[in-house]
Amino acid sequence: MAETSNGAFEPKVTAFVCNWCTYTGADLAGTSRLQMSPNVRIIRLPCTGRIDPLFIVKAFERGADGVIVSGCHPADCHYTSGNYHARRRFALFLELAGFMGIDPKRITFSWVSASEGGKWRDVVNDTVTRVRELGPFTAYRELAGKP
Amino acid sequence: MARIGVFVCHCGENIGRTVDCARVANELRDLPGVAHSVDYKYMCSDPGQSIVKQAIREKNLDGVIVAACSPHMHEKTFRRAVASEGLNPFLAEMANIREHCSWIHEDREKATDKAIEVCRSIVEKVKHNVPLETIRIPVTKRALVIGAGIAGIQAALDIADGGVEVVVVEKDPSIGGHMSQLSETFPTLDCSQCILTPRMVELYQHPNVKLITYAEVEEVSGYIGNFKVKIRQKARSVDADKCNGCGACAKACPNKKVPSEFDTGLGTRTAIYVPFPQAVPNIPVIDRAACALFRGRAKGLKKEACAKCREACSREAIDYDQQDTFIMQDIGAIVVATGYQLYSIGKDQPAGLTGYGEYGYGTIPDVIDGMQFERLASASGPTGGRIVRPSDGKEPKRIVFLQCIGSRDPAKGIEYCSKICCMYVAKHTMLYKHKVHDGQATVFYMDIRAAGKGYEEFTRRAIEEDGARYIRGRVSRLYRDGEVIKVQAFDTLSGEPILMDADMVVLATAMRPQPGIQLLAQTLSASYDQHGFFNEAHPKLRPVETNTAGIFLAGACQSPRDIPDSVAMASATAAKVLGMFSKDQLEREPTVARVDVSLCAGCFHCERVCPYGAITHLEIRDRKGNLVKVVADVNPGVCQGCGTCQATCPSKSVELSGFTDEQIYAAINALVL
Amino acid sequence: MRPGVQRVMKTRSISRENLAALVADLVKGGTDVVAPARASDGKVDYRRVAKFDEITMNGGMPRRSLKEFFLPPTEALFSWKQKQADITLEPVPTTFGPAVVLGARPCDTAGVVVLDKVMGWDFRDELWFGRREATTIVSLACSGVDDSCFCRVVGLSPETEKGADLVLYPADGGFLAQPVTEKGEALISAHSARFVDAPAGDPGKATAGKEKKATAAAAAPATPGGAKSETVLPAGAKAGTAIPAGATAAPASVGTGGIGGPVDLGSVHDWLADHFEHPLWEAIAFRCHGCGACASVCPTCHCFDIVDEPEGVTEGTRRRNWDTCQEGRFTLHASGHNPRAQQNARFRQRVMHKFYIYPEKFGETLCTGCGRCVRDCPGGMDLPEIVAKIAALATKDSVRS
Amino acid sequence: MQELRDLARKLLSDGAVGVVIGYEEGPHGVRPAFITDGADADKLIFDRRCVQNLATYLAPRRNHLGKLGKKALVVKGCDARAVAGLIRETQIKREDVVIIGVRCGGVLRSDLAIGNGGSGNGEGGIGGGGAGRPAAGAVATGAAAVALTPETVADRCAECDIREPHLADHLVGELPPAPPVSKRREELIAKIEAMTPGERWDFWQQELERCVLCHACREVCPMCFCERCVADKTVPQWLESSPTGRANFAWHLTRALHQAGRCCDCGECERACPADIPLGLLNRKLAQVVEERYEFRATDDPEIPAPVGSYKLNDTQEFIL
Amino acid sequence: MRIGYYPGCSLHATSREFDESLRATAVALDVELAEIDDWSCCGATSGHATSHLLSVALPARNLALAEEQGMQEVLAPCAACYNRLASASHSLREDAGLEIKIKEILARPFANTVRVRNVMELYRSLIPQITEKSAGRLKGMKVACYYGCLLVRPPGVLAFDDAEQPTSMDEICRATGATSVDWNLKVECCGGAFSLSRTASVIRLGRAILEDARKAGAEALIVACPMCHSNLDFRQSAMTQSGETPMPVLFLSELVGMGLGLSARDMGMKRHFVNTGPIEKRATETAAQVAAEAAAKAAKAAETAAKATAQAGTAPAGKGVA
Repeated sequence: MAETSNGAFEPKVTAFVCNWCTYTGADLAGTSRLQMSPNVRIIRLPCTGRIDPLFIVKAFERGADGVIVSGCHPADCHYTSGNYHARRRFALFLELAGFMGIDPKRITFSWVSASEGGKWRDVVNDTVTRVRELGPFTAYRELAGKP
Repeated sequence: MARIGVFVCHCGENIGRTVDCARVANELRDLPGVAHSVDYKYMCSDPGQSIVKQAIREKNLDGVIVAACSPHMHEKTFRRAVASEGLNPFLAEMANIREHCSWIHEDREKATDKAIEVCRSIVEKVKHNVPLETIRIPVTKRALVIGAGIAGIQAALDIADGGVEVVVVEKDPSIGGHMSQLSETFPTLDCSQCILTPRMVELYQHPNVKLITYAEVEEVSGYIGNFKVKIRQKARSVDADKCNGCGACAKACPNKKVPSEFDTGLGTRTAIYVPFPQAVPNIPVIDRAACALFRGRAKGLKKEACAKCREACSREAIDYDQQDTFIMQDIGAIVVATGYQLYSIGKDQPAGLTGYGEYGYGTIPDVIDGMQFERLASASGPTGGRIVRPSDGKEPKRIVFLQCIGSRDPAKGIEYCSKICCMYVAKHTMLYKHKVHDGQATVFYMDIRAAGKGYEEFTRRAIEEDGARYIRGRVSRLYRDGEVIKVQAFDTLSGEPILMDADMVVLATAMRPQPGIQLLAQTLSASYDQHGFFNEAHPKLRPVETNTAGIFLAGACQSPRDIPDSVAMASATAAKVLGMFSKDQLEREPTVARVDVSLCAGCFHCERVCPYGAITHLEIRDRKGNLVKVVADVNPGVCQGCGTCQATCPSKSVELSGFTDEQIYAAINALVL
Repeated sequence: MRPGVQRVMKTRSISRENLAALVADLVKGGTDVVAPARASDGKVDYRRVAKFDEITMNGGMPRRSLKEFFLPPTEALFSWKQKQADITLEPVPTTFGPAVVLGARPCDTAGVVVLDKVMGWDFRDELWFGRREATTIVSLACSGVDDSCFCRVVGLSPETEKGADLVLYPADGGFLAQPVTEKGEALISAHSARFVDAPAGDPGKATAGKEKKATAAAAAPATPGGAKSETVLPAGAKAGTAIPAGATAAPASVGTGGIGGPVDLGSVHDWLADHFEHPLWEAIAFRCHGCGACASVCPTCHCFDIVDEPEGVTEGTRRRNWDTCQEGRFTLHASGHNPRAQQNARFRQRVMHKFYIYPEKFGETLCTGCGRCVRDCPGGMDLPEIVAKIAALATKDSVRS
Repeated sequence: MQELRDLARKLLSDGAVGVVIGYEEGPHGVRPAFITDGADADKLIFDRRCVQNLATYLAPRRNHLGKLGKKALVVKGCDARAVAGLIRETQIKREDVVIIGVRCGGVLRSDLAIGNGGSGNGEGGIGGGGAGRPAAGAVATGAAAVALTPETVADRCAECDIREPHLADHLVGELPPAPPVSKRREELIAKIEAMTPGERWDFWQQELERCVLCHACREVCPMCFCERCVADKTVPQWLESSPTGRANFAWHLTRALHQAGRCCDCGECERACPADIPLGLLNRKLAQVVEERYEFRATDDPEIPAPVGSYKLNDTQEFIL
Repeated sequence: MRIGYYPGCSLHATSREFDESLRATAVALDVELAEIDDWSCCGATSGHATSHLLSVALPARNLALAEEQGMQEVLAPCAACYNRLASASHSLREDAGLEIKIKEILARPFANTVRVRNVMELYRSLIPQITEKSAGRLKGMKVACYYGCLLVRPPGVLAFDDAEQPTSMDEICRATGATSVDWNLKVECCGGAFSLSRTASVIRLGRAILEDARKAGAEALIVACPMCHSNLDFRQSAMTQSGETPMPVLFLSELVGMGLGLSARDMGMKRHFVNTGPIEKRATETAAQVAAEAAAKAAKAAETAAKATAQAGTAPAGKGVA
């Protein structure tokens, strides 16, 4: 979480994206000068298959209010099947995290292809808006001090 | 402590307009491990690169981050620059503050804050970067081509002409494949055998080609550049070295009623046979299932039930006791060119396919498929090129062609378009008209797909010059009414039901993958689609490669292909193979996974998720040689660096170089607060 | 802390109502009150309470021992901040606000005093003693819990006052209160209105039974300056404490852990000294999972691990966390070598430390017989059974020699 | 029971195995038995108190059991799923263990089945068993007599579909009637699912605050077989080792996630937990998800592939934008 | 054997003879038909054309009733009923969302456990009994088995027989001794649905069917669908040109009944429009011939046996030829 000078809540969102589709899609959003919320920080991985639920946990531990995970659409994976494995992994993660009390609205999973700069902007803006409505994830941050 | 250099680029105004580059450089300077931090107008320019190089020299940097555009743009540029100073290029990374920051934000303060945070994240990652060395793999410069139809022949000849040894394995007694069965070819109507047989002979005689017919690939191990291939040479029962191809054996064979595969059952052959007169090699083989001697042996007869062929052979080439043998070959690259089989409308179908009960499940003798028509029309065919009905030998005056049989119909199990049928049906109507001048050909079609050079013109000719009657509609039923075949259909253009009489019906049945192809794919660790066709690595950009490095695809094993397509693919694979063989060692990006064998518990989840089959099993033994455990190991020649293994590994005992857990952890850790 | 010389202090009594009022007084006065109370899942833990109603007096054995109030499962030692090469350390406070533990099990209070030895030996653990000094421990004499209890096996008893500043004994309508230390006496005098002097009794017949039971309720409301009588503890009372008149002792069968009674800890100690290698150790731990659940519930296991937990890039905290010798990584060297590579060696260490090494070094057995390790072991390991087995081996050896 | 003892005796005297791992009467209740001598085979028992999953003794890290020689293992249907899991994940070879399957009619809740059911339970006083719990002494010796009712039966028996472990080399006993079904766990899961995210968070924080990261849940788990658990990985340290609320949350999330499609639902983690954290709820929740989404149920067939590590093209993805 | 019975509207109205003959054969074959209590429309008429949900809900109600009444299997003789019930059951199995909706609509417990059967499935399972009890009574009678469209399609849903080349009815007919002829239009559409709206088309389609059957030498057309029957029986005069012999159209149950020797009256065959007198007569003839042949065979056997005994000289007393 960060607060601007006027004290309004500014969500921090960490994004884990694959190199081939979503990162490139985000590049395209840049070259297309699509304006979007500056609250998202991207970490580039080769493939969604490389993205571990531990990354998401760590991001929350470090104070993220929201997380985005994004990669190639089904059938588009640069490595054929990394995104299919990721899909199962994140389905399980989301169900469990939700069961344990993390609001699923704080986590966005999306398929954004290299040509979908516009979709990437929407994913970013929607996630930031959603997380802004939920407020800062103080519950998680407070865990650090307990006991 | 690390000595990282940070170089912030303004990219002219592109970054500098929105991001306060000087502030970025200043704030980064306070970070532990940052030894140098500057900003500059154009980092990628020569003077910009010089700034980086000079700093590496003077400040003794052990890591570099360039905060500029997307790594897709200039990562290679800066890694080259870094390497020129003797620093390992993989110690340099880029922070994307242009596409992902300055271009998409307007608020200068927020954009600058974001740029600082992104840079800090990359700095922390780079602290954990380690020097990586390009992986070099030795290459065995010998190619294997599986299948010797037109695609395999073309691939093998192109590779052999490039000066490289080629081993060609063909499962049938002769090379030539389906093309050797065809009469004429579209869109030129040139004689198939006339263009094919010279290529067959050329292959046979090529000094760089080792041709192994009547053989199958049994096992493949190893990886790109270093495959070990085990080939089963099936027993011909004829000593190929002694045989001179005189044909006396076949003449002597008493069993002359074996349906000929080459003639699609319309003609016969003997039990010892060469498939067709122009076969290469011209060495007969005994069909043990049809041979009296072997049938006798199978029943347990001690005495030889027949030995007529051996008696007839002046070269003593017949060897009834010949066994299957195995040939081992070291291979660097493999071209798969196994071709296709035709869909059969019969009742016995693999799972998912249904057959055509409405066309009598193949029990109506004068309902034939396209390949049978080819044999009837072929001058070397069983009828000498006369088109007649198989039932009574009469010339059909009313012939009906049905397109899309087995294809483009999910209800029948195949959604895909078989691609070549529109063209060969048009060809068939022309061949028919040229031979039966007073006959009428009628074609039932769904669409006419004649995309290809000269293809549309060709179908127009069939309709306009040779009078083929094209009716758009599916045939719902074929049944016998005395000597005629009733064709019950619906004309979807006029909206009228049709019931017409035909003397003969030809079904344009779909191309399907060869039987047993899945097994071969598994042997090769290559993937295949739901229909059993081999999968290409990328449908657009890597159409002749598989996901398994070093294995390439030519022809109809990948999807339905006509001859020009197959030949083009074959030459493309040859270019790939020759390109690969042009170097003594293969070079690969070092971003591959590595297993910490001391921690691996051997659950092999990594193996299950690896798209490339790069995970192998490694036995760990103690000093006395006792097996301690079996763990996973990554073959760096095969790994493509997706990292799915690492995310899957429950204990994180496998690490993807360049994206290790430490690097990602550091990158996340540096973000947010 | 228990002074070397046993003081004779006056027994008082306190009604339940007054005890409740005492708790309210303490909380109101800013003293933390820790007592057995029910957790969200209904089980009993030592917890910080706000009022007497929350307390489950004599409600069975709390899930974990008292040690975590002096040695928490995790505690910060200091934190740091870094800017370039400059590192600033920020210490943690070592003084603590006052606290009273109420209704502690005698086996748990004994554990605390056993641990004082190791905590104050070569290096005085400021955090431990900071909390110790700020805390007054009021124990409740035990009438027994179950057949896993084995305090008598290790030479203690359900009434042991070891480690307590003040011991409560159940009595009709309330409790007899026997101060043991100055701290205990100080607690009474600070809240003297809540206590009355206990009626006189015959200490020699203290264990006789119900007819002698004092009626604390009858003594209430407290009448300061009421009848005074001194309870003189019999001379020579050592580990097995003499209990005040009017209190009931637990039957002799309580606290014998299913093995019938005390063992000769001296001969166990001596046998262990000579038998680091013995076939017993080969077979002892097949069923042990090495999970260390025993250590986390044990009142005397005190091993800890010190780790740095970074908070981002430039900050972090050094913490110490409970650890256990039962886990394989406890002794894993950086080289990959592990001197205790197998579970039997790890379990031997547990027995050795409790019954040989610690007694050798500090003169105290590192076990108070609370029985939690027996109750909570998923593998069915049974410490009293094993101690008895060793005692039997020791006897056999001494007979042979 | 005699059948079991005779079989164990025969296996030992024939030299077919070096040890039979089963159940025996311990001083404080039923516990795992390691019978190495045929003469001791009569110590073996099996009844509804035998809740422990002995498959955990097969994991390769139980290196000190190696000297006992080849193992024979007494398994219930639920335990057989763990054996199958270990085979599926190449931790053991099928031929390395002799499986003695016992036909099972359900087991008791572990707090009723074994000894004193853990500390923190009692009401005080000798033999004064607490509510819903027989007297301590009685538990140790007489729990076999505690009838199986929906209140006393173990949660996992509600999901039991392997009352006869077909993986077994030898099957002993008669098939008892099916156990009564406890709905406790499913109802609790449904109750949690009906909560808001905030309420769920609070529910779990109340439970997890007791955790001291002792990792007993991991050590007893037959399917936690990693040589080095990710929680013990220090470079980097994804999972902090200090038992703060943050580390506890991360650990329990990760542990359950690593068990998805792998957990055999034997309940050992929950039983071993000295803080009585209801870990079974997390495991069961994921088992429900895996079954709903990927049609996989923990099974005693080692040939059926695990759902994690495989995929289908049409896997559900309603949660992905 | 007991099986649930869903007669549907046709078997209570236009095709009563189907119901009567089916019940008569059931008695003869020892099958108890338990009619579903309170059954309602299967939705085959306008139902499935107007609302998909309704087209599933209507059959689901009947299946739920059957389930409630303890039935594992339900016989739906009418091809349309069969098609609806089986399709609905299939859709519910495949579509969990639909299942939830339907359960809501039904407001009664429903587990979709009942298997829907048609007459072919029933008789096919009874072929041994039919063979035994008919003793080849219809030997020599040539019949054409006409399946129509609804019984065997769509193939994925109604998978009891091949959709294009079905054989189950032929097997049943052969069990009575009759010969089922090989002909082409077994599964052609008779136009039943358009019987009233496009009569001309129906007559063209029906005529083609009758003609092909006749050409194959059939003496009767066998059907298992009330619509096919009413179409081909009621409209046959319009489908037949002068000089052509009318083709009796029999329900499969009627043929089986004739094979079992049941009377035409008991099976309600008098309701047919095409006179069934000749085929009944034909059945009597074949039965007589079969009986005669059997008698002759038995006589011969007895003679041989007698000879044998005579030769042995130990003729048993009191054992004559019946």
